[in-house]
Amino acid sequence: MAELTTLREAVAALIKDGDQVACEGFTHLIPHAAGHEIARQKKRNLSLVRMTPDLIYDQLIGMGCARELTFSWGGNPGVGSLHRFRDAVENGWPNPLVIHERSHADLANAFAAGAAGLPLAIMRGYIGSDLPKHNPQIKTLLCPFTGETLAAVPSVRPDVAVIHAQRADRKGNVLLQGIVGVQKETVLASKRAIVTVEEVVGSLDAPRNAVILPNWVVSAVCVVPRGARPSYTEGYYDRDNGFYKAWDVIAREREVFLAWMTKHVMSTADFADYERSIAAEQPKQVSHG
Amino acid sequence: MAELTTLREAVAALIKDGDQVACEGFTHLIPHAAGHEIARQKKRNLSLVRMTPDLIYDQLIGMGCARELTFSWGGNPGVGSLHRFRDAVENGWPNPLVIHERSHADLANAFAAGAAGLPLAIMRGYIGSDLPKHNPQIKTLLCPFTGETLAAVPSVRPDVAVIHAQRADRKGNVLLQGIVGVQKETVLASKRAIVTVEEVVGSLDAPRNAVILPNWVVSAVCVVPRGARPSYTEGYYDRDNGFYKAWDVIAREREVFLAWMTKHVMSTADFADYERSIAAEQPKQVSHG
Amino acid sequence: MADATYSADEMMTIAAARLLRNRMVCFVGIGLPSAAANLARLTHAPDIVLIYESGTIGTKPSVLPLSIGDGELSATADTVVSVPEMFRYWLQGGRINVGFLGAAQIDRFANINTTVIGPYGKPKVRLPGAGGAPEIAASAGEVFIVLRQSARAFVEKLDFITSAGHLDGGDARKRAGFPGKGPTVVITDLGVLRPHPETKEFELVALHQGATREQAIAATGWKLKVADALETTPPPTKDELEVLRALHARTARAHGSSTVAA
Amino acid sequence: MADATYSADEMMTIAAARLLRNRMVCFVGIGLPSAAANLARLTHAPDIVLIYESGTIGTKPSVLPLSIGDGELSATADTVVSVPEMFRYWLQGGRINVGFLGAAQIDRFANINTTVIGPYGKPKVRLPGAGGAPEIAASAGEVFIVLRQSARAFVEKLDFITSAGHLDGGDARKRAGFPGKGPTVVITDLGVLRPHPETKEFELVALHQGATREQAIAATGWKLKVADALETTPPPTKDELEVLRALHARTARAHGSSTVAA
Repeated sequence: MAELTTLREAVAALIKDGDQVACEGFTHLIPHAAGHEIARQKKRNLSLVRMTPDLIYDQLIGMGCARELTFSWGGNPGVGSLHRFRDAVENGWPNPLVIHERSHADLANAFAAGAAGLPLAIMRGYIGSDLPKHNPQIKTLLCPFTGETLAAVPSVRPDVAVIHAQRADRKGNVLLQGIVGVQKETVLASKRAIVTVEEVVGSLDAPRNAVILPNWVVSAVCVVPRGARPSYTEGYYDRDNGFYKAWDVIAREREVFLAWMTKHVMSTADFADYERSIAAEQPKQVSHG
Repeated sequence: MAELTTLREAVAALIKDGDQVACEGFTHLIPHAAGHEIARQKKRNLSLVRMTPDLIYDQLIGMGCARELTFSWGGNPGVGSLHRFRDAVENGWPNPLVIHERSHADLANAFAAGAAGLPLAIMRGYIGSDLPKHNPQIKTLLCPFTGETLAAVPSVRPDVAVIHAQRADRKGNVLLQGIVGVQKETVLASKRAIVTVEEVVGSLDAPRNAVILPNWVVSAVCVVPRGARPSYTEGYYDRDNGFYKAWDVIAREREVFLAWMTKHVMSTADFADYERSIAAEQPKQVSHG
Repeated sequence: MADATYSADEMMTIAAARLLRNRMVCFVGIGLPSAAANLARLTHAPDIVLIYESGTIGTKPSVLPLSIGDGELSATADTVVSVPEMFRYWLQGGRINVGFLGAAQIDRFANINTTVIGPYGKPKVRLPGAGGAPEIAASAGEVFIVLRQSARAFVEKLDFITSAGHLDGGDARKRAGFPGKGPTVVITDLGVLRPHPETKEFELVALHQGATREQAIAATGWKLKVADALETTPPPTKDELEVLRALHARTARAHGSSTVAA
Repeated sequence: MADATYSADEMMTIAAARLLRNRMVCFVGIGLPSAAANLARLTHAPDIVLIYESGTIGTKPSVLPLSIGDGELSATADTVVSVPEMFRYWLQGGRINVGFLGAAQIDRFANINTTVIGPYGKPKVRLPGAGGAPEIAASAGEVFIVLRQSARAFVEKLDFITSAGHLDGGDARKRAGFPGKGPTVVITDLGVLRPHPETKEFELVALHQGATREQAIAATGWKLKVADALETTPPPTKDELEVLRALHARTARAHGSSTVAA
């Protein structure tokens, strides 16, 4: 049953060192504030899962929170590379990172299978691709009806799901709208779930068939306005494309990255404090307003 | 690409004798008008698929349209038996009916697998049940990751899907709201799709993430007001529970059934004509107004 | 305290409702289970989460649905999902605490038949079939079954196992790999049956006030075992009866007649 | 008729756009494919159905998205579905006519590498990885590929096949059981390549005006075959250029700078 709590309390109580954690959000609704809090609390040895590691995992990987990463596309969307991700894979900095690489279709199916309580998903996938040669978890099955060879992949069933959503009601029921990605599946596939929201309202007033997570599948709801920034929340604020570009510069060198994270994330109390910090520092370059 | 056409033209053009046809709608939005038209055009040798045969298939089975039936629950909801279905299974009247019996979870998965272009679905199902002994299509698979034995069932990929929906726009895009059952899956699993709607509007004005079928996955859109009756269409009219009870009397005896179908369905031109016919006949008993 | 004039059906529904606890997530079958589950919601379990296989989650109907997909279920739900999602994410996904089922026939291990009387290929009576029950019986945390007790319904041997209870008893269910515990209670118009901890054979553990051990034995097609410490179900309270009768009265007004049709 | 002053990138985008037909259902990759697909929609193919893997179906963005899930895609879509549904029902379900992809590297059979340069376990360059491409390449009716031509991108041998084209050529694709036809065209800043009907090796079949056969050969890491009847791409029309430039200008204003980042 969802508890309304602070993000600091939720991360402290629900994420343990060594957990498998899936912070999801497909371009839209990426839970950046929660990512910061995981870094701030120096969680270690995490097994991170996410279709698109994006800036949120570039930060966690660079801060040494992760021992392994399951992913399907590791770039800075529309900009280029994720430098911290690359540095970990290419040079093992700050620590070696075991990668489990899959495709979007695979991971989307794997989250759905996890939500469905199944140990595997089947799909028509990876035909002719080299990925199965390097990921022994990608197997095949013969269809007993047609004889077709299909890919069989393990479902994903994280310890903790972390997502951001538009809003919750006072009982902790959560509404997601717009590009909803695999977040519902991620929450339902996971043992525990942290949801940050823009606001808590008296009634969701959701249209019929909207994407809703009832409070009894959510562990904690935390109000964090703008908590998806630099990603966006439909109906609240736009994607901060400038920040994605600026990140390319920040993350390129280890020292610059560490200094930036130390100053703006590790030394701030929470996301509001972080926002003040970067607003004061780089009023032009990082248009985070 | 959806054509706006009459139901008579759509059924004539898109359903052939011998086709596998799935008229779907889970209690809500059952396409009764389309069912009538299939009977009226004396389609024969159909392989019918539907989770809950309900009155719509009781009528088609009793009129001799079906050679086989795939289903998972064959009763008159809240009332009792489907007498025409039982007569066909127990006595082979009006013709023998081959049944392929499955569970709800199986057929729901099978439609979803069909929509996903897969030959099979896997599920945790039928454990300890006698159904697999009588349906050789229900097989098992070993999970290559956990060794768990799971049920493997063939996907359903009908020739024709038939559904009813609230409305379409002028381009033929279709909106469904409320209890949406397996209709989206049925349409996407099928080669062709007929959709009857309450009305055509200038714009769907659908909320984000509503259940929408784009016009390019629909073959024909036909305006048939009240076309789900005695089922219901959320936002338009309620379920005619009285008719479901009256059907128990109408369908119990072959002669009564045939006389009723002949008078009200086979001898009427379309659904509006049918409505006039039963309104004139039984203003009290069948409260179809 | 207790109302002296109530029917055996009312007692059965009330006894079943009492077993549901607040905040439970309950996958509800139509008919008797639905009446009991909504009675629980309207009395001691206001935050119980009721789910119907039509995709309606957290529904709070003011009248009992005649079908599993009445508009009332959709209109009062927290969310409405597709039927594939319902069976995949919510039931098979392990989110259900209690599957609440009715049955046409059960045996001593609470296996359920809703398919055929007589041989499958040439049935004497063709029943509706499985619906959602086989997978509810497998995947729900536990299963409650409610049905009227009679020798025709409580049989020595089922012609067909549609939905598995404890199969042939003992640890058969565990060996078969079920995720859920299976049937933990059967509530009838005469009393309450629970499985023996070892054999899993269902035994009479409580009688409703007024019902007798002999009645229960006569209404059971197998040699019914009776617990040493046979309890008596407390009779309906005034509140329970009032709420149940008001629910049925609202339902009758809404549907035009009785809603607990077979 | 034609505007004499246009860039090779503009010609590439316009040549790619021309290959899309009205009412096609096109699964669009970000970057160059997205620019070409939207140019087609804004010129000769107003009813083309554009789908992005973020779940946006029938989207009509007025500016090019920087990411695969920009708000503009959602706000202008006919419908927005979940990502699992997108890959299951729409792509694997066989509803896509054309998968429109970019690439970091391709070989002569239009196999694509977007994973690593160098050995997988110790890469020289770690690229972003697969994304949706392996299954787009498998399940779309056919695949169009657009990328700038260079010896670094058009290589003799890929270090890694992320998404299969025609594998090692001939009927390899058919034997492997792909539902879709695979890559049928590669559009570059120099010209157009199509597979030989038998060998499936991609050959130069057209040069954009101003580009030379020698340039194309030099910008290809394998021994490029050139069709006997080498065509010349008609230069951009005034309308094509105007629409494309207006699209890029709107996009730059919306995003603050260039949108076709690597």
